[in-house]
Amino acid sequence: MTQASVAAPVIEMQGISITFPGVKALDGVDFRMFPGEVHSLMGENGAGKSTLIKALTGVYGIDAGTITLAGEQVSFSGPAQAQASGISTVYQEVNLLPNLSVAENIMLGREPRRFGSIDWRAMRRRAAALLAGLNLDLDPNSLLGDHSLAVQQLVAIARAIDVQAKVLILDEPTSSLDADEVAELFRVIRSLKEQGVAILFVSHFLDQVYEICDRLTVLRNGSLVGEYLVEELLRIDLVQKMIGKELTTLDDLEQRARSAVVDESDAAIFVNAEGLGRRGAINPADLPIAAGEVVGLAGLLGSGRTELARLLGGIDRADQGELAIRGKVTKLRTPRQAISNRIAYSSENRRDEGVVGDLTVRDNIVLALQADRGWFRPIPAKRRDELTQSYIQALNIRPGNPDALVRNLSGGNQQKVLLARWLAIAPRLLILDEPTRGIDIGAKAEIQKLVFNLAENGMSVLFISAELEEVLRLSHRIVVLRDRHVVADLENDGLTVDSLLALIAEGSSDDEVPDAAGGVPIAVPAVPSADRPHDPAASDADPNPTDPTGDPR
Amino acid sequence: GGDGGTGAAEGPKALDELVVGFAQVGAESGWRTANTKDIQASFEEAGIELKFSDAQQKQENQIKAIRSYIQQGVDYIAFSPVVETGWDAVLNEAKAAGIPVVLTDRAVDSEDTSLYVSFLGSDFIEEGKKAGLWVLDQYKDSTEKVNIVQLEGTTGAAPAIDRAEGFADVIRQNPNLEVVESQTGDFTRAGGKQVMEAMLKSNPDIDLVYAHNDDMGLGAIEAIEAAGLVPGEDIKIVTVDAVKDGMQALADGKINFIVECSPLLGNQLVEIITTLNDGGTVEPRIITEETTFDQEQAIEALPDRQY
Amino acid sequence: MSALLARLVASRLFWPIVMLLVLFTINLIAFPGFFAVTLRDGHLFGSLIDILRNGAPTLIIAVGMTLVIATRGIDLSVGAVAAISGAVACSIILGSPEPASPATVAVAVTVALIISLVLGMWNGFLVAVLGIQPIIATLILMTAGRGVAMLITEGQIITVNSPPFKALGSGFWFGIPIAVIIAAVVFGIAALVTRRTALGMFIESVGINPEASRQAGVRARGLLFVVYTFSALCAAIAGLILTANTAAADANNTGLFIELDAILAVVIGGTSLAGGRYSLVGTLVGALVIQTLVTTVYTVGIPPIATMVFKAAVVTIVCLLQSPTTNEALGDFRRRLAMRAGTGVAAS
Amino acid sequence: MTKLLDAPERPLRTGDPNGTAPRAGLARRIRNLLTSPKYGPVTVTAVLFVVIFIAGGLRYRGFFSGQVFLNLLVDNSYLIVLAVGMTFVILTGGIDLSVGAVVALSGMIAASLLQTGWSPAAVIPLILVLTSILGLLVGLMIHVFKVQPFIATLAAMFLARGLCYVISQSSISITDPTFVQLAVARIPLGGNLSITPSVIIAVVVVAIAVWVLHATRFGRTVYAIGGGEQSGLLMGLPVARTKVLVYVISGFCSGMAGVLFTFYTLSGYPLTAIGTELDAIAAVVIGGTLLTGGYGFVLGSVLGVLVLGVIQTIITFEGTLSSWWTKIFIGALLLVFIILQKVLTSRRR
Ligand SMILES: Nc1ncnc2c1ncn2[C@@H]1O[C@H](COP(=O)(O)OP(=O)(O)OP(=O)(O)O)[C@@H](O)[C@H]1O
Ligand SMILES: Nc1ncnc2c1ncn2[C@@H]1O[C@H](COP(=O)(O)OP(=O)(O)OP(=O)(O)O)[C@@H](O)[C@H]1O
Ligand SMILES: [Mg+2]
Ligand SMILES: [Mg+2]
Repeated sequence: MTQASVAAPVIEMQGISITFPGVKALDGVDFRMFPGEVHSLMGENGAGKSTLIKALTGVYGIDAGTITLAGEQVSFSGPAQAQASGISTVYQEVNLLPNLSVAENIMLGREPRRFGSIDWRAMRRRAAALLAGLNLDLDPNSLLGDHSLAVQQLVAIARAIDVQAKVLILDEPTSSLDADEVAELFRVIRSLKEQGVAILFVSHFLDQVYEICDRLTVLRNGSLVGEYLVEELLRIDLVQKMIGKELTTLDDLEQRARSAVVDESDAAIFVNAEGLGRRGAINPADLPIAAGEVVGLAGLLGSGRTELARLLGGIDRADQGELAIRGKVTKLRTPRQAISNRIAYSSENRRDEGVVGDLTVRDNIVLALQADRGWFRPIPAKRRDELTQSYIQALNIRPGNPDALVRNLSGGNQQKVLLARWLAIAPRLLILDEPTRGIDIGAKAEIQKLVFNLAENGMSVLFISAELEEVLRLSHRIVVLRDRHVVADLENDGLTVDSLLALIAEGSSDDEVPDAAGGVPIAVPAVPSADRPHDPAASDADPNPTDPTGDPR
Repeated sequence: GGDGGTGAAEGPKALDELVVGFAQVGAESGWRTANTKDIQASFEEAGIELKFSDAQQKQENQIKAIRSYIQQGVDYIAFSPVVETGWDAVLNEAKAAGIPVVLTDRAVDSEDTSLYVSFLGSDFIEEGKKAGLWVLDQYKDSTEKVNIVQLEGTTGAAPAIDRAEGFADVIRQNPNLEVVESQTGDFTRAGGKQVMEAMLKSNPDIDLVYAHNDDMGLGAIEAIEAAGLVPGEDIKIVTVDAVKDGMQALADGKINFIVECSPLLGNQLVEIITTLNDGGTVEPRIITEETTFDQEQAIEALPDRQY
Repeated sequence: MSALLARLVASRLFWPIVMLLVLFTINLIAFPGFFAVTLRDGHLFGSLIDILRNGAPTLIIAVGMTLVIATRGIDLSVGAVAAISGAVACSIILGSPEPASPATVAVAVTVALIISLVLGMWNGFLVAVLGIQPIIATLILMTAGRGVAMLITEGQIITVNSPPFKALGSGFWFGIPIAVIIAAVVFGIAALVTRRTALGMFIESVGINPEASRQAGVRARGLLFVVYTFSALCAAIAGLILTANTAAADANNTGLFIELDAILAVVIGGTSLAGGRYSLVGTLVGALVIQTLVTTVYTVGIPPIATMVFKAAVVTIVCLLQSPTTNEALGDFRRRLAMRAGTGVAAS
Repeated sequence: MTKLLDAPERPLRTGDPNGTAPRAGLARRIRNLLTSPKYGPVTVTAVLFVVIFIAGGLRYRGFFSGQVFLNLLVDNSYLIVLAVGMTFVILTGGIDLSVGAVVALSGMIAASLLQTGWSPAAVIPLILVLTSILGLLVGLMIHVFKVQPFIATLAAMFLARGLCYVISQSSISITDPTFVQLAVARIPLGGNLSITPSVIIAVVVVAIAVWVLHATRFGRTVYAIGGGEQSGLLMGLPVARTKVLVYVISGFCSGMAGVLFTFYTLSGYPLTAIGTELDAIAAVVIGGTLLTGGYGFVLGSVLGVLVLGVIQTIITFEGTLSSWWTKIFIGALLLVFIILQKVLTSRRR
């Protein structure tokens, strides 16, 4: 063992068990953390990571086991108590208050006071300083709800690091963050670590775990697999321990993606946005997407990726430009219209705009399909069950009970249910806004494979992810946004993360022009599609694939 | 009230220059609506401007309205108080502003009787007594026990309390007469029907129903008929009010006796106000002219019944 | 056997049903003939029948209310709509030369129902299109609607002499009160239409997460329109029954405070006011509890002053028993029961 | 990845989504104010109130006077206090239907105790304590047993109303000199204008409420619960205590309003203040507080009360509306208000 184990652990949990109706979420799990270390909790979706954290901070009562904090046995009745004892937590779903200002969200519960009244000026000053510490230039007076999910995540982090805590817990804090923000966060984490804070960092990004963590604990199916030093554990072994079998799909996928650049033609263009924009949200943008093409959207946080995607998905109405679907100019006024044009938009905000928490897995999966059919033509019960079952298997949704309420699923599994809903309508264009957010590595590979297979079967995909590697791996073409402008439209041919990053961040330093082939930044218009080679197969593809899942197995 | 009161200090005004503010309880029953209509019509006929406001059964609204009349500088204020109590403050304001007040239909319990000049309305206890007297007379030869059920008005309302009291006072004279059950029917037909239904179940042997208003009596008729009995014969019915529907039922023999409680106060009110305007005095208590009806009288009165 | 009992205890309807039985027992003690149902003149008679008949309007309104509440809404205007429909029907019947002809009654009922559709669409418009909060949107019609009803009757009680109309409230059909048949039909249609089609799922989905539902292509707006319109229609039907019951339209009192009873019925039946999952059967039980309560008060001769307290007690008891906190405390007991039966409690 | 760590500092553009220029035009600033979920509705209400008041002044003789405005306060001081309590509850996303009945109950308690010779100095605190305890019970029922606020407070409403009848079935006069004095006393403001002691009490209550909501942790927690109870809980805020306390405050305010109401009517009457809870809710909503909680101001609710008051004043000044037209008119004015508020503030997104 290393020098860290010489010191006494600041947190020690032993034999923790928690049972939910029908699910044994944790089964005799041991867990410990030392001062001054960054510890990672690893495991697939639904392995019990968030549950363990909530057990520690008193959100859930434990059925069995003991928790000691700095040598003393504790039993918190709620997060407030845990916080008072020096455990500061950012929970998985961003849990902040959209109706209050950014400053308040950071300082709530420990507002500076003068003469018994809250000192608003001091509070704003303090909040601004904290945000600056994360290199976030944000008006502390603005309403939190006006900001994108990523910013909210950063605000939650700012709130957590403000407390002089012994233990800092971050449950998937980076799921919506860009590389830059992650870097900022890591800088902060390192400095906290030096001050002796124990940090628990949960993430499905192996790179990040390997970059920042000293030690990790692996959970599988609510049981402890083991505790390891990061530097002694190979990635491949880690993955194996998490999923309990070997994973090969990713490399395989990468090979195929690189080799199979889709050929397009005008005839096969499925949707074509020309000058599509919405005042105050996204500037007019051109975006052609061919059938069978995977287009990646890259950009910084707040660059307008989501806004553009929402216009294509009919969530917001465009007030400029036009959109042609299969060559026919169409105005999308409602999501419903988009759906009947076989365009599906899967929101990045799965809790508020995605899943319907109190409905069952089955109802959630068939919801969009049923909505498209109208209420008076119900899907026969048998077909509904088949559909649900097939997606539960295809996406490995756990627990695999169609009658479970989605609210009770783990974050990653909720995301899969959402994905299943959209696949069920057999879309011609699937817009995935951060679909792999909070998804474990195995499932991520499955989803990527799925996207790939679907594209091969003629479905177009617009793919948005904060993880550039993923965008690069999947996309045939990458569209770069900056400040709500489309600034480049590139074939994914020889692009690398670095060259893409340079493109994205351009404007702050002009001399770092990317050198990648085809990566020359183009002012606004897209690459003329006529230049692309023609692929007859794409236009011949069945316009209405009956099995949209493309059978990923 | 007090010394009878005199009109506005400046001497008589022309009638078309007078402004009278009237704060009505609300429009909670047909009786009340008839009352409102009659008052409005009488003032129109007399050529006096009437400011009318509906308090929707809320005392606070009525106080607000009276206060607003004071603010508007009307010459007289008339109102039917929602409830007896709690008028001293606002009536004092009216007095301070020199505006005479007339009460209609319902009294206030103010000790300071100088706060209003007159109270015009029925005597509810007397109504109860009239009903009781008829019952007493009907069963004067009866040796058996007479089971009476009472359908009360809204709990706590002055007419409900007084009509019960007057009735009880009178029937006490004959020990055979007994009120076996008494339950509120809220002055409504539906309430009367539902209460009567239940009473018929738990008291199989009812001889007479005394309802505090016609509407509850009409509801009771429905319930009695539904139970396969004949109202007016198997079970006798006495009610108060004499609205048109009640009179019709009386004429048809379904109700046996009705004590009148007239809503037609308009002319008497106008009279009070013109008297005051001319500098005259009025009685502090003016009782509405009222009568009682049995079947023949009802048939006779029905054709020119206005409400 | 005990497994069955355990399942029953776990059901949301357990406590409301227990409460209903308790009320029945109280009645039985006060009035031994309580359960007797006799056939008289080919009609069913008895306290239970009375409860069903008098409870029919509340049940009908509660059915509409259930769907409104499931979408996270509330409809305070039902009482006013009931008054309007009664007023419209009665004034048409009164104004016609042949008040006793079934055709007149049919016209009157149809017009009343059509007007209620308009009123419901008005509520739907305020809620769905203008996005006004349901409690306020329907408060407007609650206030103004009663005014409209009084405008129609000019504040008087309109009595009609029309046997076919009266039959709606106090008539019988094959021995069963017509009001009960109407309630059963409304209930059946609502259950069938929402559960046999996808409507129920959409309603719940919109109630749970409106934005997610919109993005999934559910036409939330249209749905709200339908639900509020249906609620108004239910209110109008109830209004007709209430009016027919006494053969008189009383704009002031028809359906007064019935919205509270309907909401109580819905909640006692286990549907959350926060929207989402609903249970029509629960609403049925809830409505029966309320009506039995009222009947009990009359039958047992509980002094009217105590009625309110009595109602408060029943509501409180049912809600406390249904509460998750109580459930947890009872969890142990239930687990032991299940264990003895040798089968685990199925996850619910 | 590592290369990124020393990437140049890059200020993020995440501030105002409209990219407000340093000197935004007046029109834009007005639009931003109106469309803010926080300030929009209350601004619109204020403007509409002024418009209505001026319109009334133009139409009716004697309307446009200071005393007519002050009478709005005099006549509605109890409603203002009620609305204050209701604002707390609604801000947390709850609702309190019991307030009207509690007002009646307070009046009954006051009247009956004063009748038996209790001193006002004992009666008033007793009422405030009792109604606060009732609020506490309701709060516990809502928090511990997860009973929905609508139902818990409905039960409390029935209970309070029932207790009124238990105390007495008819109205009881108050003749206690202190109460009478407080009821008839007028505080001159000069120039023929005057207010009552009740107005002062109401204003004090409002001032304290504004301070509590704006400048104390408790107040901010109230907003937090409205924004998301679960989030507040996970942020470590004292959700349980705050949620219960909010109903205690509402109970206290109802008791206080009940006392003011007895000053107003000098009597206790079991049937009084029926439906007043709806007036209070309407005032709060008109004042710009969202029923779902999280947004709103106490001063907005005061404005809401004034709006309801001015609607009523207009109706009495009109003086020709029959009972039913009165109802229709109130409904219509409410509608106009809500719709204007909605239309003016709905340019967002
Ligand atoms: N409130 C709840 N009720 C019932 N089951 C629950 C509840 N919360 C979690 N579970 C179940 O417990 C298990 C563990 O969930 P948890 O959220 O801890 O997973 P996780 O490891 O954090 O996964 P992810 O990576 O997807 O966030 C899952 O099977 C989940 O369905
Ligand atoms: N609800 C909102 N109201 C106003 N502005 C918003 C809202 N949501 C986002 N914005 C702003 O719109 C801009 C574009 O945001 P968008 O969500 O499209 O960014 P993105 O590129 O998808 O990045 P990410 O999703 O990573 O935040 C940002 O400046 C953001 O702050
Ligand atoms: Mg998790
Ligand atoms: Mg985004």
